[in-house]
Amino acid sequence: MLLTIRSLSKSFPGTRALDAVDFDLAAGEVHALLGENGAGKSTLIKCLTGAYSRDAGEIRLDGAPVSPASTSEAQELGIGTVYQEVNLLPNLTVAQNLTFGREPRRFGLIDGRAQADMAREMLRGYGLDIDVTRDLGSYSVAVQQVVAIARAVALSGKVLILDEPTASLDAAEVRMLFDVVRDLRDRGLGIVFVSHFLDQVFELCDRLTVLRNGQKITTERVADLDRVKLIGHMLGRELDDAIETAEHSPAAAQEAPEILRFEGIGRAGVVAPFDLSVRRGEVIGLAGLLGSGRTESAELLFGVRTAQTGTARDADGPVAHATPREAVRAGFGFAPEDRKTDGIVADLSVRENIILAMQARRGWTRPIPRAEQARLADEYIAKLDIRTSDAEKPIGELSGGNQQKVVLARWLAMNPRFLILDEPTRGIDVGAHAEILRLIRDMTDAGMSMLVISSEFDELVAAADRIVVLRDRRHTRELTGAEVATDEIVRAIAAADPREAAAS
Amino acid sequence: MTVNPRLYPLLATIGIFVVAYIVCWLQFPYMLSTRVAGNLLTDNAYLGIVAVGMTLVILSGGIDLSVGSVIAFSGVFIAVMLRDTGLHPLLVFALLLAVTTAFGAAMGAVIHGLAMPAFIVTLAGMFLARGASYMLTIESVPIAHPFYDLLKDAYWLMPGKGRLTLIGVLMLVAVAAGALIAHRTRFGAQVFAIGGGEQTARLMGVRVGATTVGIYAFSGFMAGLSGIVFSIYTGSGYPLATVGTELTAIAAVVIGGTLLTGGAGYVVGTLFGVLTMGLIQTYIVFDGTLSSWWTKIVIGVLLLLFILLQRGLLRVTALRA
Amino acid sequence: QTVGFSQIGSESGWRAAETTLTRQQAEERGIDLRFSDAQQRQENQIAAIRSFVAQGVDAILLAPVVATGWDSVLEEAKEAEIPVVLLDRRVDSSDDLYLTAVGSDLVHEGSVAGQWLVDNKPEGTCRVVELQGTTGSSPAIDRATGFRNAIEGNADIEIVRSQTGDFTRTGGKEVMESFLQAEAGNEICALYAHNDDMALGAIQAIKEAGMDPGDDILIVSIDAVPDIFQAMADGDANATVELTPNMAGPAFDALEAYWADGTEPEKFIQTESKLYTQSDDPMAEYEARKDLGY
Amino acid sequence: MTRTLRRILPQILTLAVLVALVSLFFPQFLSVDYQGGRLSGPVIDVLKRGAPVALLAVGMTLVIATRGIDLSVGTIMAITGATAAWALASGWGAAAAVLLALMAGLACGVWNGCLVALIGIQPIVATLILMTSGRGIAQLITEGRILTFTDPGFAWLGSGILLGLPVPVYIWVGTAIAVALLMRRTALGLLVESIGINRSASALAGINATVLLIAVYVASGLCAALAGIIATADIRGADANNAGLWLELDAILAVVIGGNSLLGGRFSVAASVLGAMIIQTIDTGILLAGFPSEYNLVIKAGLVLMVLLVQSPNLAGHWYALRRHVRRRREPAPSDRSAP
Ligand SMILES: Nc1ncnc2c1ncn2[C@@H]1O[C@H](COP(=O)(O)OP(=O)(O)OP(=O)(O)O)[C@@H](O)[C@H]1O
Ligand SMILES: Nc1ncnc2c1ncn2[C@@H]1O[C@H](COP(=O)(O)OP(=O)(O)OP(=O)(O)O)[C@@H](O)[C@H]1O
Ligand SMILES: [Mg+2]
Ligand SMILES: [Mg+2]
Repeated sequence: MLLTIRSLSKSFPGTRALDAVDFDLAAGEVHALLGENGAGKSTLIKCLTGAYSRDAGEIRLDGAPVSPASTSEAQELGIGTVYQEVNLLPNLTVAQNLTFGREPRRFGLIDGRAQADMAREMLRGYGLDIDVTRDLGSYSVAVQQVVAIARAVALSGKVLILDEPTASLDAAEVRMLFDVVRDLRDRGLGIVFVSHFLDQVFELCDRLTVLRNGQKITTERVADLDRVKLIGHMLGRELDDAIETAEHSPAAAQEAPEILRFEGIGRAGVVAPFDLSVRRGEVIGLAGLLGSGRTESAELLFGVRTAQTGTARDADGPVAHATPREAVRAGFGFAPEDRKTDGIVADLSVRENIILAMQARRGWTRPIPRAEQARLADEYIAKLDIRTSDAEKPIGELSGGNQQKVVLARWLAMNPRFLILDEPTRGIDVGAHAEILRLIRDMTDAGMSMLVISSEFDELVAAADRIVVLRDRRHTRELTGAEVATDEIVRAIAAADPREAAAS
Repeated sequence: MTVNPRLYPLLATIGIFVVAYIVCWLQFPYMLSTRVAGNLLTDNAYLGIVAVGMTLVILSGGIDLSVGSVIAFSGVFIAVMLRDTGLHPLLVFALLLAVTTAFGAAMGAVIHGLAMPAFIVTLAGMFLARGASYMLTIESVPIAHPFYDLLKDAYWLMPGKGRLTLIGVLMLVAVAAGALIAHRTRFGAQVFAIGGGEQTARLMGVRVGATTVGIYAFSGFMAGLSGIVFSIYTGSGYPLATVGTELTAIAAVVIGGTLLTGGAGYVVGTLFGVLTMGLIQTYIVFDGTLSSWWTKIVIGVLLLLFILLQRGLLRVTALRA
Repeated sequence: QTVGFSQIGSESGWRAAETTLTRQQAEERGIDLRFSDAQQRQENQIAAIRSFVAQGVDAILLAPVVATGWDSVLEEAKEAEIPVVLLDRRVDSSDDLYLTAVGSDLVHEGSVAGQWLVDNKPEGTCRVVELQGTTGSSPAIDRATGFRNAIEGNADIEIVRSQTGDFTRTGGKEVMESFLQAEAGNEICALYAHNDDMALGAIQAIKEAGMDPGDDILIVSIDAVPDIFQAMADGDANATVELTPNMAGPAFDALEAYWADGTEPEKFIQTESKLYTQSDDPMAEYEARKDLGY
Repeated sequence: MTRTLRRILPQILTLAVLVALVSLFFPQFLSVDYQGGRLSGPVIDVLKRGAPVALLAVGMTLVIATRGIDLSVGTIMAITGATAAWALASGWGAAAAVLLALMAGLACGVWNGCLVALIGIQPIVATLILMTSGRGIAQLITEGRILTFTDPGFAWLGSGILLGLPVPVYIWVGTAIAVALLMRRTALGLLVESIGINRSASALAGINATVLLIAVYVASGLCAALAGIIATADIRGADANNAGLWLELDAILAVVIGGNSLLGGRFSVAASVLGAMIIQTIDTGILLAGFPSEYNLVIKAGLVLMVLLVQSPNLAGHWYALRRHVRRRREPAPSDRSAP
């Protein structure tokens, strides 16, 4: 075995994140690490790389016990890692990020030119053609993710760990990443791969280990498992099959009355002017590649960015939505893509996060009575199955998926007529994924209209009545009725893009 | 060749400084003499040196309020040592730099080890250093040592009778050294990394504790060096000297285009920030009509003007991009 | 003629008055005064003098914030043949670097105050509390020294507490309050304050503690600002030593003589440190001073 | 109620320890006399002298809760004091003077708030501008002299006695209670904490972050105005040069000693004013103990560091880690021996 972990334990105040976990990684395999949100995957990885100090347990690399006290020691041992949340430093240049800690030096000083060359060399094979002397932060999330992977790959002499590397990549980039990973595997590296996309696991991995509530459940060969059994391991119960695969009947929503109509909404350099009509109880999907302007469209609708042109009206006349406050007043809601920076208020409790938007709308002079707050919080914790010890726990201590549910709860509590969800299931486990889809359906059945942005076309097809396709910051096509299907979306995007069409 | 957007704040700073100098020159033609230029360097030498240390601290997302007191302490320490012992000034300098560096390192250790905000730790450090200088002496102590006379009289007479003094040159050297350390060493890269986000920096392999200690030690060293320069400049040690210099240094760093939140900026920008502050001072002296209170108001207004101009300029370039 | 004036700052009413009087004097004599406020910083003063030299003024007035550290900049002025006159505080540079110094002798001020107490203290032992100026400033050091010199040899005068009041009224009041707590009020016989402002603050503290300043506790201080005369008229203060803010008058006299025919004045033009007590018609003194910009 | 108590317990304990410490050097520290209708004693002095810093700390707490900092409060004290004294000297009544001073404080707060919230200048720099230039404005009003007045009504605010206690005590205690109630009985506290923790998420949730930000700087300005009024009334004169000089640092210190994070978020006004009392106890203790003045700063720095160290949550963690480390050293890991 290349890497063996024996009875590793780690506790945080109030949580036992890892409970005597064993894990084996062979050279030349891709090993998936799976589990629900909060199962302890990231914690295991951080203990392994010295980012956290473990409470107990043993780690052996090539048979010798190792105990990296810091991530730099882990890097020296040949363990390269792409972490889940925080990856690289947006204020440094791409080259600086890539070469960090191994900068080429001349006379003791960093040689800028050699550094840039080295960075370009590292990026070769990833199909990125970018100026490595610019700030990393000026590039899109996808580019940043690829850079992080390139850095980790370069650092990994023996082990490469990828914690949800594909969450913000689109299909083409995922394919490229897989090629890189397979190549490394063939060169004898051990690779740990964390993902909530089970299809990717089945496609790429040789073996998998499932964690649940900090305990190791099983390690098996991927070939010996099927999807249902795997999900059973992860959740500890069978997933209601009906939910995961339920087909949606868009027919009803097509007849519903129009409640909102946006015309010519746009902003130069952001999104070209577009029209959007919203019917009662319908789910509109926004599909497109990374950087196609989906988030920007949502931000224009919710007033996060001010639209230069366009109007919005409902049955009663014009609707003001130039700022988030106005949008909220008009009955809109918006659960943003980056929940960490735009969604949660980390130090506030789950209860306070849930009532925040409602309180903002009531104004500061009319505080929501404490009993009412508690009632609301308990209601949504139960309704969305939010896993928290109690409503007073700071939301920052919840796992990612549960944070996402709290943000959803914040808006559901407002009962908006038009709710925008930007990547509502990013980084969310299969169980929660299914729950959120079910929730979307419940809410629309009750008459709420939604705009859902997602990079997973399957998910869009499952949820949406109608899909708007974007390309190059322009709304290009609308798919309705039977057109709402994965291959149709792919075709719509590709048709408009000759390069993509040629590739496929 | 397009300009890298990273450079915009720096270019804005330099541009504004040049424009301001031209405005001053139009009003007082004498401003363009080598005398004024030399004075600008000499008079702000101590500020420039301490601001280089402050730049690194701010780049890391911290702040160091103790530097003004440390400068005063340095002067008093040197003066008292030279008065009471027979040590050679160079030896005293070495001793002093060891003391101030250790002092800075200790503050860094407390900041990191106890996870206390730099603002508060260095505030306590400010009280402590000032208090320590009172305990050495409460009087101003003149420095009379032949070696000091040598240092004081070391200058190159530029054409036009301006003086390029040793301490002015020392400041430029300090800026150059600071720039190399910040932008061309691994330590500097780690400073930027911590400023960009401590958590991320740690995951990227930065030894945050050691680097934090190093950063404040560097600032302490620079404050000590600045104290030496200040003692050469004034030829004395005075426990009440340089009250509030930390705020001037912070302002200079910010005008120089470094973000107070850390992670972005240039040491060379700080030089221009310092020169800008010096230019404001010079302009007010040249004007010579402002009362005590109008002096304060005008300094504040000019400071605001610089910051607004800088922000405006950056916003315009951002829109263009 | 153009004269540059590097003033320390505007930390007190006395200094504001000095600035006002200097401006008035310059105006009366038709002198073009370049004024620079250094905001308590020696480095600003040095920079200002340099810049005066660079501008080529005809003379420089300097009210130095501290005694040390002026050698090189004074040398520069001397090389440029610009006479420098020091105002109100002295420097420890060699005296051929400046034309003359106008000012009072700070140690002497302290001893005038001390002598007054020696002459006027009540029978028996006298426990004195002292309000010091800003720690480390030369007036605080010298005025303390002078006072101690004067009371030396009087075994029954004892300084029981001394603390800094930073030359401010608030400081004087706060510190006096703690003195009254610590020394059980009625055992204090006299207060010596390094400036009138602190004395005025202390007077209020004494009144609020239910005692009678000027009778229960004798009060002697330095500066002779208008408000202390008011207090003397009310019987709240006993004595003050004058430090005239009109340093510029003698300075300009000396400069004009120098410009006219190169007359070298005395190296130290000492202003009078006059003692004022309640018997010196304080109300009239108050009226005479109240518009001088204190 | 018990939650509040638990929150401020460290500050109360610190204060108690400090009082014990001062009593060692000055045994009568806790004695209080009653004579002539007023209480007097070192403790009363602490309560009264602590008024300006306590008031500043109240406003500063709110500003810091939003992740800001207000360096200009000392200067605002000078401006408002000068304004009040000017009003009194020009024959306006005490009420008008107080009102005018509050208006001046409000204006300063709006100025700071706009620079921070609208123009987006970082708080330290934005308030540094008013800190330096504001004192000039104050001196402009007083023309550099100490502007004295005789209005007994106004002076009462600084040195009057009400039911045995100095009036400033009522002012700061009243302000602290009023602000604490305003924050906790309405939703303001939650909203302020929210924008302090995550401004962009709060704005997306529909909170008017800009107005709230301006409001906290206004609150800070108003608190500074009250402090300025007290300081001016106390000495019956406005000292534009020295009023509130460097008090902003004491106020920030008070907020931090009160256990509030400089990174914004959760705050407690009660803990901050206790912090102010801790600082004032140190100051008064130093005066009473009778050390020479050149030791003042060193003693203060030492005590402040001690207070902060004791309150540092990390210290407990370090003890724990150290103990564990030592224990691990003592017993070599069994796995080491079994290694091939
Ligand atoms: N720094 C921390 N402080 C306190 N609790 C933590 C911390 N980090 C993780 N936890 C807790 O430890 C448990 C495991 O978290 P971890 O991040 O390892 O989950 P995960 O399997 O990576 O989930 P996800 O799929 O959402 O990324 C969770 O209950 C989480 O709340
Ligand atoms: N080259 C770039 N320079 C600066 N900002 C960028 C750049 N590319 C993207 N961004 C910003 O990053 C954020 C995420 O953009 P992204 O490219 O992911 O667009 P998107 O269409 O919303 O796709 P998705 O929702 O799948 O992320 C947006 O706010 C966008 O403005
Ligand atoms: Mg994870
Ligand atoms: Mg997006």
